[in-house]
Amino acid sequence: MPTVHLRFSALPAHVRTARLVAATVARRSGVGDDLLDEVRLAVGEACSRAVGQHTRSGLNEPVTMRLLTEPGRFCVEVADVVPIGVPLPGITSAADLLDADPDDMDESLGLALISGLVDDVAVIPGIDGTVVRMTWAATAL
Amino acid sequence: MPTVHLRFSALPAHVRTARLVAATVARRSGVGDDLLDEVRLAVGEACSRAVGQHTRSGLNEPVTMRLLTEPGRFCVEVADVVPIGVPLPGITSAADLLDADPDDMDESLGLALISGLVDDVAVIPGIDGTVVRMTWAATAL
Amino acid sequence: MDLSLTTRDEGDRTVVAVGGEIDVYTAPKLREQLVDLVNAGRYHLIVDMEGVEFLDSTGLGVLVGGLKRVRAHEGSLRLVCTQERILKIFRITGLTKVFPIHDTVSEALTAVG
Amino acid sequence: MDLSLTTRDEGDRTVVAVGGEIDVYTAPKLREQLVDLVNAGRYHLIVDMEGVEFLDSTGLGVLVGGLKRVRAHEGSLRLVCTQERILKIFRITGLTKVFPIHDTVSEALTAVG
Ligand SMILES: Nc1ncnc2c1ncn2[C@@H]1O[C@H](COP(=O)(O)OP(=O)(O)O)[C@@H](O)[C@H]1O
Ligand SMILES: Nc1ncnc2c1ncn2[C@@H]1O[C@H](COP(=O)(O)OP(=O)(O)O)[C@@H](O)[C@H]1O
Repeated sequence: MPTVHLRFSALPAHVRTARLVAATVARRSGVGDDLLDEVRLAVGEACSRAVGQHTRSGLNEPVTMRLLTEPGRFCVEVADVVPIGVPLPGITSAADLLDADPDDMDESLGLALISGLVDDVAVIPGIDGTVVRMTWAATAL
Repeated sequence: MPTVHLRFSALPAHVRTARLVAATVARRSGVGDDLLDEVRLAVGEACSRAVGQHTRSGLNEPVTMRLLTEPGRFCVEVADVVPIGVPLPGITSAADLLDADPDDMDESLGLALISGLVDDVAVIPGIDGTVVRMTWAATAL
Repeated sequence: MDLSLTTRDEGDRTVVAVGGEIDVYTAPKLREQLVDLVNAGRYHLIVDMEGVEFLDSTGLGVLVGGLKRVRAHEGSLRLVCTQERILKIFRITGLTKVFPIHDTVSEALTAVG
Repeated sequence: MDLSLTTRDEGDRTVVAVGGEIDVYTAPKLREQLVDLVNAGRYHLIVDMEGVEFLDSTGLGVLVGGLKRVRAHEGSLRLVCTQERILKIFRITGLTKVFPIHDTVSEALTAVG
């Protein structure tokens, strides 16, 4: 199974690297050009979210991104290691956003973007961290 | 310590990804523009070598690249997991090259390039694989 | 690509032209710019997004933060954007309801309300 | 960037113009091209490297392999290259002693020996 794993310290600069790697491997895995912007954005959001979780929890451990190229699909998993996860902010409207704490707002906007952009997405909370899994169709090259 | 790890299946396409990641992080770590071509080439060689070792040994495990950004320097380690390592070919002249087995020739050319390009390089064989470690000067950004 | 920021005053309004990538890495620079403007008494901001190549949630968050700041002074924050892929990001997050979005800077300069 | 290959015959010589990156990923395409030419009876090859942006040891290996093949038919393999960063790679590996390297294609076309 052709696979790429990237682990990086929880720093914003590395989110750019993760985006670049995901888009490059996606393209090479046969994800359509029209979807690459979406991959770049969604992967960036998932990674920013994980970096934010680590930073807010004061964790030094790295964030992990796994890219799986399978026949017909390209799958990205971004995992943080924050045990329970900072609870999801209860932001449900634009008006709430304006009142929210900035970190909560970023987290809420990030998840809104991921779920609005990606058809096949799952946020899987676990006792050892949360995994965001996103899958795109890919024609075999 | 800001760090990026990349693990990838032993496929030539992923060597390109590794090159791209190393050059991106090197630039962001303050490695001079005049050295980036060298980083790209040397890291590609170290990764191609590791991919070749895994392929020749029939190993399915991934190759690992670690990037360490430290004050004043940028360090790249590329590790294979081939227990003893395919012994170094005894190629010492251009004439030998023309007689050599193609795999031996590639390995020999790759190591010649790494050692010719990079001032600070070490090839560290171990019972669980070989690590190629290369270090470049980096001005803090 | 990195972020580029250019500001110019037009009467009581200030146009901030943004170029490049507004993401988790560069958004702090944009935040700083907006905070500086508000601290300097500029409460009517127009952010020209036509040169933006990439925008993520952190960038959106900075724009919302800017809006909060100018509103505290009865100000306004208008966006100029015609790029479909950027507009899509505002639509998905419901922010088209929060920001007035204009097709051109001159439209934004003359807009009221 | 991917590899681009363009070939043209000039008398008994064939010029292969290479563009882009010759690396572990694309080198097999170049190898295939050289093998095809030799199988088609073209034994005097000129590889024009002026459009090459990246060259690694796998690419070098393919060129050496091509040289072995044409030599088996008393042929020749000449390179055209003036890019310092590419020439450096041939120098470091001692291959400047193995390949005749020319400044222009026309020089390579008229070279003897
Ligand atoms: N990690 C990365 N993620 C995405 N793009 C990158 C990355 N690194 C470099 N790039 C690309 O390289 C160019 C400049 O990147 P950037 O790191 O912003 O450079 P600078 O700091 O010199 O402005 C852009 O085209 C950008 O897309
Ligand atoms: N993994 C990578 N390593 C290095 N460069 C890459 C990588 N992926 C993409 N690029 C850059 O993207 C461009 C095209 O890359 P490539 O994968 O060869 O594209 P294509 O297959 O469309 O020719 C080039 O500018 C190249 O430098």
